[in-house]
Amino acid sequence: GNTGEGAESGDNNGENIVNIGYSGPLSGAAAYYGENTLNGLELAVEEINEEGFEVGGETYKLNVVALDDKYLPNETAANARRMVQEDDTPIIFTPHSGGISALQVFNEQEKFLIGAYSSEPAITEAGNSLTVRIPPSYDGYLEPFTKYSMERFGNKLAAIPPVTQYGKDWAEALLPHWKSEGGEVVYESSVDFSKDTDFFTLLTNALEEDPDVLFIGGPSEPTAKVAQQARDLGFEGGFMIMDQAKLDEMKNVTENDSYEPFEGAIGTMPLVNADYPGVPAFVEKYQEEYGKDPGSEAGFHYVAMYIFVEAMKAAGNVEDAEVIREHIQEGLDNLPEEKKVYVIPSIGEDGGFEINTRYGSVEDGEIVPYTGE
Amino acid sequence: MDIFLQQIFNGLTVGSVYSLVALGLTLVYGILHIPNFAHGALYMLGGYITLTMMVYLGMNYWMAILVSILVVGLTSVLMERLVFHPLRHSTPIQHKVAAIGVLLFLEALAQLVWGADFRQMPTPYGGVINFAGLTFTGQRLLIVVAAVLVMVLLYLFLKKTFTGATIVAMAQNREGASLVGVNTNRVAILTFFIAGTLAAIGASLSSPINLVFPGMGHLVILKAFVIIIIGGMGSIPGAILGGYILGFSESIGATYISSDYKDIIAFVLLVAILSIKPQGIFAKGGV
Amino acid sequence: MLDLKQVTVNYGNFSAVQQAEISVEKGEIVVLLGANGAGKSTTFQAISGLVKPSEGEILFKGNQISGKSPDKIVQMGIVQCAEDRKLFPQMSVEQNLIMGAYVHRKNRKLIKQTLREVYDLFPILYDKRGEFAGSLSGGQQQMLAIGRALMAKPDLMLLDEPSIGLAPLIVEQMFESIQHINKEGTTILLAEQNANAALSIADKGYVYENGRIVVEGKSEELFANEEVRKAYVGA
Amino acid sequence: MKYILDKKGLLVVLIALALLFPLVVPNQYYIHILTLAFIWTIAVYGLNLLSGFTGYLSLAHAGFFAIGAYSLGLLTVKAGMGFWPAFFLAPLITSVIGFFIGMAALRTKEHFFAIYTLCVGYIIYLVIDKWDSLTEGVRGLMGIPAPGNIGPISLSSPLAQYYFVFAVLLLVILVVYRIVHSLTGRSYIAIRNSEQLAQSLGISPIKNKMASFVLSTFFAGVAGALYASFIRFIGPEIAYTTITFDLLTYMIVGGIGTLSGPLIGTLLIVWLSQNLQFLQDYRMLIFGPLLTLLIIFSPGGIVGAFRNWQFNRQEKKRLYTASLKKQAQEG
Amino acid sequence: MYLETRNLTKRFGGLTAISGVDFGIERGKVNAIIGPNGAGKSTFFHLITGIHRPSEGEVLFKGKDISKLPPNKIAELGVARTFQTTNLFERATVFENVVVGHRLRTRSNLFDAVFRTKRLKEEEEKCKEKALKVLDFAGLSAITDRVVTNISQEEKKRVAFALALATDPEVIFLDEPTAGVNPDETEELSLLIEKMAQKGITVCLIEHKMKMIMNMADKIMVLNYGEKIAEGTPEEINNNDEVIKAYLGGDASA
Ligand SMILES: Nc1ncnc2c1ncn2[C@@H]1O[C@H](COP(=O)(O)OP(=O)(O)OP(=O)(O)O)[C@@H](O)[C@H]1O
Ligand SMILES: Nc1ncnc2c1ncn2[C@@H]1O[C@H](COP(=O)(O)OP(=O)(O)OP(=O)(O)O)[C@@H](O)[C@H]1O
Ligand SMILES: [Mg+2]
Ligand SMILES: [Mg+2]
Repeated sequence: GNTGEGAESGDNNGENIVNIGYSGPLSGAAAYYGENTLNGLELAVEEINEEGFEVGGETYKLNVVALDDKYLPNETAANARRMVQEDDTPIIFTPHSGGISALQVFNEQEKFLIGAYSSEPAITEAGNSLTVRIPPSYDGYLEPFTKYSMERFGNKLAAIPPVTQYGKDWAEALLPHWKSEGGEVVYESSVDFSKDTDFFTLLTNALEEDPDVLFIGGPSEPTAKVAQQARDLGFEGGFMIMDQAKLDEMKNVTENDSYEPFEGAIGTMPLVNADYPGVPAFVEKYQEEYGKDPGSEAGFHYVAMYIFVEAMKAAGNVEDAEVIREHIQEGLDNLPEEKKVYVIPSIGEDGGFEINTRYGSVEDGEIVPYTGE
Repeated sequence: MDIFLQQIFNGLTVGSVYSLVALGLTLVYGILHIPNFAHGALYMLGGYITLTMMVYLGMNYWMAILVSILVVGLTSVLMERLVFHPLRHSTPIQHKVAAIGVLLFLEALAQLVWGADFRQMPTPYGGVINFAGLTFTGQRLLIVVAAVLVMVLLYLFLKKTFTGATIVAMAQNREGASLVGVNTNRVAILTFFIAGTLAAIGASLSSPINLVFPGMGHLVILKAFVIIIIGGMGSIPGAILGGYILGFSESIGATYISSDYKDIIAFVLLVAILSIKPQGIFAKGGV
Repeated sequence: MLDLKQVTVNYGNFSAVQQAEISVEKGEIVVLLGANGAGKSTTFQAISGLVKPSEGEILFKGNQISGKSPDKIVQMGIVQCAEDRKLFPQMSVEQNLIMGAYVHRKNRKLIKQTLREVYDLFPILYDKRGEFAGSLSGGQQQMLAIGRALMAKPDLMLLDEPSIGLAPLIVEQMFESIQHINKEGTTILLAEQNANAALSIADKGYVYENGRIVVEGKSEELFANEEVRKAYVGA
Repeated sequence: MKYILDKKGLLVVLIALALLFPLVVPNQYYIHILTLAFIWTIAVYGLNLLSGFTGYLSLAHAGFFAIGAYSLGLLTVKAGMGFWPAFFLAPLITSVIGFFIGMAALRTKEHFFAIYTLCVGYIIYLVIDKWDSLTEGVRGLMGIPAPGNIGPISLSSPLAQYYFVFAVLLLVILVVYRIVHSLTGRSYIAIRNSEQLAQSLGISPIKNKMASFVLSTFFAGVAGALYASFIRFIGPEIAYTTITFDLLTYMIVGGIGTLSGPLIGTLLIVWLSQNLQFLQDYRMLIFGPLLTLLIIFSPGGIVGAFRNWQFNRQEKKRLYTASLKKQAQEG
Repeated sequence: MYLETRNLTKRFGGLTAISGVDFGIERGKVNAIIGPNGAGKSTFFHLITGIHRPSEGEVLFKGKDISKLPPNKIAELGVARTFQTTNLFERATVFENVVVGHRLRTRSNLFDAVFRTKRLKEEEEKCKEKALKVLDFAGLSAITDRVVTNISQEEKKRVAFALALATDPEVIFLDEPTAGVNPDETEELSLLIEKMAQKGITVCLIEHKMKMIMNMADKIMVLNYGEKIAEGTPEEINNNDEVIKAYLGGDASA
């Protein structure tokens, strides 16, 4: 365990280093997602390290130890063991629920915080005292999405979420809500982006039921394909887009780089268009560094890293996960305004960040904020 | 009725791509006597090369495909030279593992060069055609027509030319072929080249309706395995027919049974076929 | 026409042929005799380029051919008819024969004509021309293998135990065919265990023992040689 | 056949090393990795029994591994069964399913068998993935208990689990060793060599193949159950073909059809892939070619290469003594 | 009749490889089957030993129909065979190859293997003894520890015999036991075959080497195009016109 004399603050040319762990998919099918999360983390660390940060009179710098786990929980567990053992990491980020579950088996004994990027409810329901759930839960989306789509298009919904657990959770929450608001679910199936070569078959069946609104989601690019092919097949209604897909990224894979095919879609406000105070600076830096727009997973990891550092400062401790966890709320409170890529006022009882979500809809080829009125 | 016809067309589109990939796989089976597990990586590479040529070098679609054919064909040949040729005396199981190594390498390479994200391939044939209540897009029509054309050409080549016949002969007895004066190395190279070509064409045709990403080979390769079994390994007509059978069974199955279980349908179908006919439906017969 | 000089072939540590000296003149039938595993097939494989000799040289019409690839050697006019036949089992008899003429693939007329000659020599192949080679019986396959070799119009034909597993009547016919082919102008190098039959058609012979040539000479001399008679002719 | 493991001394040294390792190197990470590697090794022994000794290459092995893992997981989490009964039931359930699949699969041969089982493995994966109400689907199964206490001995610490898994591994090796060196094992090898010849010698191919198949799935089930209780979270991905390919790689690299191959191959590859972690995303860029090169230059795997070397040496010796004798006779 | 076939017929698709053959094998004798290539001799063996199922007709062994039994059951009844091509386990020693031959006379199973029961140990001992005995009988005592790859063709044939003998057969079917073996060695192998017969094992063989057959066989059947065209003693066969025409040709001593 890392109960030893803080090897993490080991002297390195007079510098104190805190190692931050990361285990995620860096190879294989989900590598893109893994890279995005890691990018956000690394960008924050780079900024923080320009000056270092002060805790208990000493200046510290951060070092990211990133290991590939190919999306496999057992690899996540092995990586975490390694990082705890060899790098004394007080925090380990992992962006998938399987890995998080595998870490929750021993993180309390081994005393490290899990920076959990997953909205799987079971992650927080497990009652693990050292898990911080970073992304918001999607509950907040249901109401405005439903309202907007029903008002603008009608009440027949065809649901084709992705087969991932996130997609299923979403669908399981959304469909009852849709019905309770007087809507009708005319078609329900799911799409597997890792196996389906073509979405025409699925869409042909879905559109046969003549829906007013399509519920779609998944990684942005294939989601965009689904939307576009629905248009090809003559669909004229609206889309509800699960928060994993970002309208701005979806736009990038359209024929002429426009929002036109997604007219009437409602989704999360793209990070680049959001009005949070930290966004412009972050987007600029991110583009400079990685040559593309950041997605929300990068933004969340970026802001989370800052919050953890603030929490360390507040706790006056860089190594004891329990103490750091106790000071997360202070970390949130102390977060400098210009770093607020998302505005997160509080951390809940269950260890999840509580966020004011923003929505955007496409109207006349433009993204406009939707406030629910 | 409409939906049925539309699904037939959808199945035809997907089936065409499946057939192209399965054909390459089945041809190489003749040389290696095992299905080449790295074939999916060639497909992926085909997508990326075409994309790169179009997006970064501004080539037109057809030129880009031509470059892609050359590059993937050569990669395929290189694979034969560097990996499978030295392994020609070893057992199938070793081929499989070596091919897995190649596959891991090519995927990592693609990720290094092009990044791990999804890419969109532009197409000059994006238009939508509505006809008799059915929806076609230019690209989909192109897939079907081009695939059929390529397959007919390949079939004629194998059937009617001496060089084509040597590919078939070598598949049956490598030493026998060299005893009649066939340069077996050259035929192996040619076969791998053709297989690479087919993969590149398949990927270039289908990418505009899907996306280009490092894992795209997985989408088709497992299905291609299913196809060449249904069609009888090494059988050319079998691979073509098998591709369409799978394409149709997927689109029709998704419509009338369940779209969530359509993958299971295909695999259960295969297992059922093999349980009844352990050698596959079209076993025997060669080309 | 063909000269082997000090040819040695190794399989790993094991030396299958050691310092073989063989010479075949144009128009001759030369026979290699020897027990199983004596090294006859290995010698053939070395000539055909299927294995590489570790020492010595092989000259064909004065040109060095050892180290050349099998297809080059076929093009130069040496065709082997292998012990295990190496046919294309899923191709028809006729396709097998046509593949035999691979080196003449540009000359369709020649192929047609040679095909007719082969069918004349082995009428049974004509009857079975549409069937898969794999469905023929052992003897028919042997004929097909010889027929396929003839299709290349070789100057030198290597026949590795053509009588193996064949019925007596067929063996007799086979040797007659070989003589016939020879008369048509093809030089023949033959490996046989059936020394009696082989020597009766051969001009000259070499006897192998454990990879070495122990006796060589004219057929009559070998017939007369007590040792050889006892060991291989079995009379 | 001189297998490396025949040498009792070497075996004892290896066991001693494994037992002492955690005491000498008290590193949680190494212990974790080794425990996992031992679990894979058990599965590879199962695969090797069927593929290496009986000659039927199964590509459904990850599927059976997953069935073992899910059996334990579902019995404990959903049926509320205690750890130990579930632990003994899981491999049994796996082999019963294996039995029925084997009946159909073993009608095919060679590639057909390989691809048939590949598809079976894929179907198992899809079933686990889609059957939400039972398996929790893509969410995965959480809250699997660690091994229960054996009397006063607690098995919940990583160290205890290391020893527990190691003990099971030793048992598996012993069982495989005994099978391979028995008349039953000889029958398997005879079938691998030539099924037709074996059958004409009165060996029933179907019975032996079935036994070998079922046993192979049994070991996969044991490994799966151990995995579930060690990682304590399972998702459908453990049934996926990539895991089968991993197992296959371990077996081939070690040496197919040898007794020590699975252990050597698994340890080596696990070690290698951990050591390439510093390359992050480009790990496979090195690992892939390494794997391919290894196969090209040592097709029989590590043990195969060693045996070839040994075989050649003995053969040289034999030839040498033979020629000496000959000379002596002649001289 | 000890072992007989009645109206035995085998069709492969359109081809009738064996058609309506009635043949009886006499106990303790050397029976031979000859015939041109492709006459159906090997197929005939495959039918008797269960590798193929007859399309029609039956095979009676000691009065019992065995034509529907699988090869392993037939082997248990005491019917052994060799194949036209010898397929031994090349990387194992001669002894290891032969030891499995007696497996069918043992009962030990997986349970015995795992727990090393007394039964297993006894039976292993029994198999080893049997192997040594048949190897000795086949004249291979000197090379029991050699790896099969390194032994000569003739020795391989002997190993194949030994393997068949290890099953404790009453009757043994040999498919071209001396193909590809030189005359000297052929003679030695025929001595071995005669030795088997003297030991009381009924022998049935396919051969093309007429001299050997004529010397050895007590009874010969001639197949041609799947049909039995003659049956009788060597002299009878030698003088049968049809046989000479179909098979032997002018010089029968080739
Ligand atoms: N590929 C090989 N690897 C190793 N040894 C080989 C190989 N091929 C042949 N040998 C060995 O070389 C020796 C000579 O074999 P070869 O086939 O040349 O004999 P042969 O005279 O043709 O015998 P046969 O009458 O059986 O055809 C034999 O001992 C054989 O086992
Ligand atoms: N499995 C099979 N499928 C189709 N035809 C077969 C099969 N086995 C044998 N045949 C055919 O049956 C006929 C008899 O073959 P068989 O092998 O019994 O002949 P044989 O008398 O043993 O000949 P040889 O002396 O050449 O070995 C041949 O025409 C052969 O092509
Ligand atoms: Mg030979
Ligand atoms: Mg035969």
